[in-house]
Amino acid sequence: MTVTVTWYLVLAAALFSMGAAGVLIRRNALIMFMSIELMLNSVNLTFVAVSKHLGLIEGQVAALFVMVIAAAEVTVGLAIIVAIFRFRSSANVDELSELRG
Amino acid sequence: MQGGAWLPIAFEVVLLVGALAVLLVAVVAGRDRRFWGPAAGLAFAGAALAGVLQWREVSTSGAGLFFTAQGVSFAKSPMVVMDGLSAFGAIVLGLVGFVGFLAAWDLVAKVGRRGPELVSLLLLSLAGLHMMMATPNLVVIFLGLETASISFYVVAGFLRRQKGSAESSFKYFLLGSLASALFLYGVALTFAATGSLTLYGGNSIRDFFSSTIVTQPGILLAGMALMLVGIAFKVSAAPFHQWAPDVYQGAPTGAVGFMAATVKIAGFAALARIFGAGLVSQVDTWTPIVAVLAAVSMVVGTVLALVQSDVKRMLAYSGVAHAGYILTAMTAGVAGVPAMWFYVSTYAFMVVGGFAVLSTVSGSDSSKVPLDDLKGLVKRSPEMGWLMTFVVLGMSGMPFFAGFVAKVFSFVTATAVPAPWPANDHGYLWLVVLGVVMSVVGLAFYFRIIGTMFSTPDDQAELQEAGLPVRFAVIVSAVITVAFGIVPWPLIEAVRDAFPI
Amino acid sequence: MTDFLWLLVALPLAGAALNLILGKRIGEPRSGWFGFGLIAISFVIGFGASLGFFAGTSNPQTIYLFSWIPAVGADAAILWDPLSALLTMIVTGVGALIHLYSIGYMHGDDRYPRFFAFLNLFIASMMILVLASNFAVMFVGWELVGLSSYLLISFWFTKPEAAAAGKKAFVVNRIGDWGFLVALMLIFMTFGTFDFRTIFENAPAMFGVGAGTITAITLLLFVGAAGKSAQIPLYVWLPDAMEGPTPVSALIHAATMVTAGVFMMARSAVLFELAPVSAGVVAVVGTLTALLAAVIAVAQTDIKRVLAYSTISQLGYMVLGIGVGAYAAGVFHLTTHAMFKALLFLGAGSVIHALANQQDMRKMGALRKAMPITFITMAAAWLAISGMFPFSGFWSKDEVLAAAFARGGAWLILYVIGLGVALITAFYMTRLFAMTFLGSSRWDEGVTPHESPRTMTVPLVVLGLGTVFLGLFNTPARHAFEHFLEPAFSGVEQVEGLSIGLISTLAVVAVIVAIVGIIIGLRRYNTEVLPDETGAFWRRALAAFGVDDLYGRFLVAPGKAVADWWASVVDPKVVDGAVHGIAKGAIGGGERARAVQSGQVRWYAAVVAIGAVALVVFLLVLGGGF
Amino acid sequence: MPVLLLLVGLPLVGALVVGILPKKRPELVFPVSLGASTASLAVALYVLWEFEAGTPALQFIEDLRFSTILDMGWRVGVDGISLFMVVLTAILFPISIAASRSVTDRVKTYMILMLVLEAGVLGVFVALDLLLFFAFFEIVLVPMFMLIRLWGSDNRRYASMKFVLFTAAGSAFLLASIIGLAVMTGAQIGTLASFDIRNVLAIQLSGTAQLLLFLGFAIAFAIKVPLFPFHTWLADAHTEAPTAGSVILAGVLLKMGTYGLLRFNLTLFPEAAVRMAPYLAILGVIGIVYGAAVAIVQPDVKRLIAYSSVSHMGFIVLGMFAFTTQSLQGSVFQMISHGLTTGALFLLVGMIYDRTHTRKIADYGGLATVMPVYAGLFLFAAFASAGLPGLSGFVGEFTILVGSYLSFPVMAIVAGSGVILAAIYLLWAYERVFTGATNPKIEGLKDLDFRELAIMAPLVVLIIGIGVYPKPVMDRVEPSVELILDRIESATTYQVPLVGRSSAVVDIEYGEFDVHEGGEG
Repeated sequence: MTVTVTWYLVLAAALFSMGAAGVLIRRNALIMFMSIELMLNSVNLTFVAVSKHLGLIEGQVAALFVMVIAAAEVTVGLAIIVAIFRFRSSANVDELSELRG
Repeated sequence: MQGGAWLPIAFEVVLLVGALAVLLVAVVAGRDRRFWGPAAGLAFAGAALAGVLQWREVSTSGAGLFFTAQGVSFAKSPMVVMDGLSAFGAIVLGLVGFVGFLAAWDLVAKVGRRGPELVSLLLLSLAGLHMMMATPNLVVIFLGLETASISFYVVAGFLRRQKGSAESSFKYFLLGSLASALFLYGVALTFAATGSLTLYGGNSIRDFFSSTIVTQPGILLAGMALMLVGIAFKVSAAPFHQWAPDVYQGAPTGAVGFMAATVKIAGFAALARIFGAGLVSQVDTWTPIVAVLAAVSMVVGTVLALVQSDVKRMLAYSGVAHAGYILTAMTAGVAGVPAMWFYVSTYAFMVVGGFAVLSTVSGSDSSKVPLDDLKGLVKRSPEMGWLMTFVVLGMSGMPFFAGFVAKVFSFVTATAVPAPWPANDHGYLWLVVLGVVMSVVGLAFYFRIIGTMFSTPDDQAELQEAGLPVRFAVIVSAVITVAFGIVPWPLIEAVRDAFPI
Repeated sequence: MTDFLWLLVALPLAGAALNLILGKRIGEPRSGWFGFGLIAISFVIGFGASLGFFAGTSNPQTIYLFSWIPAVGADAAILWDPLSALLTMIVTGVGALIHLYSIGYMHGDDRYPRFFAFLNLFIASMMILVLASNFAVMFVGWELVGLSSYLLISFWFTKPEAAAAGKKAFVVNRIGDWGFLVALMLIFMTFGTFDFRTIFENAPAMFGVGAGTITAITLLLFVGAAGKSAQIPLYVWLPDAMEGPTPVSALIHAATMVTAGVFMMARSAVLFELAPVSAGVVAVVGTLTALLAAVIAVAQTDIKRVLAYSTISQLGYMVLGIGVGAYAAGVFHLTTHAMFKALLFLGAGSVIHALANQQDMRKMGALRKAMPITFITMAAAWLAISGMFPFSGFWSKDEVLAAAFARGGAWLILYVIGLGVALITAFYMTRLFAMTFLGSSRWDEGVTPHESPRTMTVPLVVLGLGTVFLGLFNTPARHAFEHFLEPAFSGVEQVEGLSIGLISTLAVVAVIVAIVGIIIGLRRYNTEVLPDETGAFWRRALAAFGVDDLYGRFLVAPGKAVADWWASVVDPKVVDGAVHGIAKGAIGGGERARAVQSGQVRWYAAVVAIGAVALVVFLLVLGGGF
Repeated sequence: MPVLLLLVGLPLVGALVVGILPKKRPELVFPVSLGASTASLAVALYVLWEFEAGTPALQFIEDLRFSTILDMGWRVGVDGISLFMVVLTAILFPISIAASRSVTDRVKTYMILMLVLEAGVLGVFVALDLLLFFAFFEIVLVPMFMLIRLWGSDNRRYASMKFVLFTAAGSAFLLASIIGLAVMTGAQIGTLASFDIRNVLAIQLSGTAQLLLFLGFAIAFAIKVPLFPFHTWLADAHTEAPTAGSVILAGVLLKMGTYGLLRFNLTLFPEAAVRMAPYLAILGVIGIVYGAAVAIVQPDVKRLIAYSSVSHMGFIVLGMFAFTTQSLQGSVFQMISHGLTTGALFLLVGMIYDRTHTRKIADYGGLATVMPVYAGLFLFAAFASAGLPGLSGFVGEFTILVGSYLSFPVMAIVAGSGVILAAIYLLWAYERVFTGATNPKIEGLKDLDFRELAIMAPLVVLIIGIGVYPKPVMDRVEPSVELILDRIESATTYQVPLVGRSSAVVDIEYGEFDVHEGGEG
């Protein structure tokens, strides 16, 4: 049994879905955030797999870019989360619903 | 490299230099806005000027693709494109950015020492936004998108002590990241299906379609759909709009105009770039979806705006509806680009102007602006009241205001090209009918705003005079709203050439 | 003289305008004299222009003034023929007298100049009606006399009854006008013009006798005439119109305006000739009106209401004349009636004036001595309307009845009824006369009757002379009047004349009938104590058999109920209900959608995800990805 | 000289000048506004004077094409129909402005709105470009909305919003239709869209397309007219609007609807117009009877007049779709006449409202004793409105009825009953307000002053003038109307009824005639 590119793609899709599900299901801001990171990484997996399969370098470069961006996002994201939840006992996002309607 | 070769990236360079300069000046000369403010203004103006130069270059010498880093195989694909779309976008972004910056001037004063940071974030975001429309490479588009988005997450939460601002920021960040991830996955899937990340140039997606007959389009279609989701989210098209009202309401009023306006410009330009130009061969597949998004946006935006009591939310929902009208133009495929440009470029000024007025009424650092704040505005400050009236009339699509021509242009475009689904020669006529009906329903809340502004104020006190830059921003917005309503043809002729190659 | 005919309209109109605008400055007696003078001049002009017809030397002519509504070919133009000449003389002649009378009668009224302005306006309107050379312009006059009538009936508008009466007159007239209007539409469709001459010249060639179109036109014209000339079923406004000042009643509601219907039908004689069915309807309605009004008149106690019903009844005669094809006779009765009825009203006015505005005949009596001139002139009028030989009423009424008789067959029924009406007429007029001038005095305390001033008695005398002698112009022996009118009825077959012997017999019968009526009346009312008149018949007749109530209950009330229902249910609930429903739907939808916007970021994310999935699926379906 | 640009532009210039007048000189606002609108009137009169009668051609054409993609531009001109609409508008505005002396609150804003409104309405009547027409048609909403919203009476919020939403709902269909039409036209001449009415006239439309577009246009105009059952906005808007607002609403704004029907529905879609004519005519007739009947039972004078407008406008629509030269001329004439008479009535109601601040009929009684001149003028206006011959209302209604009968006899007969109902509601209202004993509440009111009389004078003169001598109007309207009928006849199989063309009206001879020879015909 050879591991074809399809496997990678399916795995990535599964990871992506798991990440998305995490965002939807979890209440903790940090974990939601991590789920998003998971989604980004699953995309990276796709990039790299496809890149390898097609013998192109673009995908791998793209993955690098994505990693950088994810890092930036983490920085800012964590800062925001900290700013919000500094004065709160929990990191439950459901409590953040003052703006609505 | 020769001097002229910088031109394709001049816009970004100017802004980046400007951002650095602001921070440097603040460090060197002091954090008072008088010192670094001019530098920021200069950067915005310079960016607009860069756009003008690009435009001139494009119209005399023609558009072109540009390869930057050379030597690696990666560089077979172009990274920068300078064409009508990007040049016109640069002008609009530069001007809107400049006006938006002026509108935020009072906010800058409020945040005190942190002013330079705020402004440099704005400068950076603008650079990112232009990257989205000035590249044929999907990853670079994502890069630009994230550059802008991350800046905006921070701007939205800039007043971190305010509960609204913080919540707004968090929501924007979380949902924005989700949408970005979706977009990125779309890019990846497209890459998987076509083997290319470039829209055109050598070995591009366009080439792929011209040389290959796609038999199993599943992955490609999913990729397209996800990219569309990402962009729809950014331009706040329903059903991906839900962040917009919350974010706009929570974010500091002085900066909302900038955020809301510029992101729409870039979002629609990117849509034109990716779908209009890149995926032009798939046009029959994606226009129906765009039509559905347009329809849902118009209805949801309008109906929800009807029942709002907060002006910021009202304008946010109205923005959703406007996204629908603009998407209506894009249902014509790449032929919709001129109408899209006309709409976006005029609407952007209305948004900036509208929020600028709100910031003078309720304070540039306010997060909620109940409708009652506008009560008797015309009496309390005739200048702001009348200008806001013009802006709101412009948004409502009243004739002799730019919004009207924009709508007509958009609707005309949508009916001028035969539609694939449901297949007929009259384009998306149903969408146009829905559009005009929704425009009427929308009048209910636009006129409610106007009626409130003209009613007798509870508070007889004159409104505190806003700062000159803010007033200037409002005046410019209103003048553009009126001018392109009465004399729309220069802009119409200009947007004809604002095509992607 | 015919070059100045336009002055017949212009002069009174100018008088009206001046009195209306500058009346206050002109002042009390002068504005009256001014109005009177203009009408007198008009009379002179009209008389002068008629001389040619008297002499039989002039032909009828049409005089173009200006183009009015070119789209329907309606020009302002004058048709000057003996018929219009006759009416011109009646209107300006009687009009002038009544202006003169009013100078005294209206003395002391706050709005004295305005009264004369309205009277002048009326004369002008009437002249438009009479002189019109086409149906459209005639309709203008037709409506304008309605306006003047409205203004004059409700002249004392502070009395609610007067105001209501004016409105009622106008509205009921408008119902008739509706018929007239429809007739006009049909006329235009049929002939492509409104011009009398063109129509009357072409109609006989275009249509045979009994043609449906012409029948329809004439019936509709009759509806109009029934409104203006107070025929069944539209007569109800006339008794109420007595709320107006008495000179108004005399001029408008006795002598002139109410005869407009008769005039109009006489003018359209050519058409009625072509429509025997319509003529029959006209004759029957006229007869029945004459009968009904006469019966009601018997029981009235208000002197003016007696005269009002009497007018309706006499109009019935005229209409009968038209119906039986005796157009000249109808017009002749119109002429004599104008004299004696105006006289009766003015006399009554004189009495009312003398008794300090008392109109109830039960409180009159024995005025013979106090008001000799009024008494004598009234006596002439009484005998004339009763049909006594040789007063004018005798000749003209006889002509109409004789014409009905001459048609023979079923028409004899009409003749018999007409004769019966003559009997009743003689009776109730005697009743009126006796209750007023004879018997014992039943005046209110403190009232001392006196003869009226000169301005009021002079008209009485002039009209009295007319009442006595006018009939002699048209005896069966010498039909001077009919010859005079002949050019106006060219193309119309007049009823064959009867032999002198038969006519004499009919005349004798008529006179006997009149005498019987007078004797019964005198025996019953020339007494010290009035007979008891409280029986069922008297009560019902006094209430005019409740026709007004019937109209109110079966026409006005349901109509108002429908309008109310429309205004209070259909408009706000149905029409606006739908609108509000849509608005509520939109806002309700918005409110519901607001709930979706819960503020929960996880929910938003879910929506984004669901949307993304939906989009992917949609695109896959569209693009054939499955 | 661009006369029509001047015509439309002068009020705008006036509005600008008013806008920049110094706050310290409030006394200048009124004369400047009046001056601007009077200047526009002068231009309108110049146009009337220079207008060449006897031709259906458009005159004073200005044609500036601005854009090649969207073929739109400043394309204006007048023909016999729009000419009088322009003049009517230009007359009513100075009068309304003069009648607004009692406005004390925010006079400057008020006058600016009035002048903008004037420019908008004038623009509607001169526009020859569909988009330009629509633009003016729609922009009128804004100042009118504000006039009602700001200077209206108690229920003004509801009324103003209802006005906007009703009319805008109509214009939604109009805009959709215009866009559809413009795109189809554009496809023929090779641009994205063309709004030039001359290009639009040249294209061929399929039956279905005609019908749909016709309906789109018709709904918009029917709401504006307003045709039953779209009339409910009118009662509220008229009632709540300030005096000048009511005058303009009834006087000229409603005419935009009927003008639109005439200018676009009949001209652009003759086939559909012929097909739909009976239905629209029926709606017109229903409006006549319904409006009049509802007017009878209104307890409020302004509402009463508002409903009477529904009735009168029904006549216009009936005449319009009867397709005879008489009915069409009558319709145009009635538009003018209704503007004058209803304008006069609203002005008069406004004058008494200024004194008593009530519009309830029940609050009055015996007013004629207190204010005789006022009563006289009111009665005059009422009779003019009720179609009394010799005044303008009659000419219009009569011509409409006579002309409509040729096509729709039954409807014309039913419509004729409107004259009875008109007499009832007006005279009954007059009776309750003016006659009887004087209500103590209104004793001691001052009769009209010189200014008020001066405001009424031109209307009175015009009502009598064109009632007695309508020929100058008719002569100018006729060719344009005939052209419409020519178009309908050439585009469809429809034939105008026999005497429904002016050429078929019999010529009349005048003079002496010898009865003894000619009598038997």
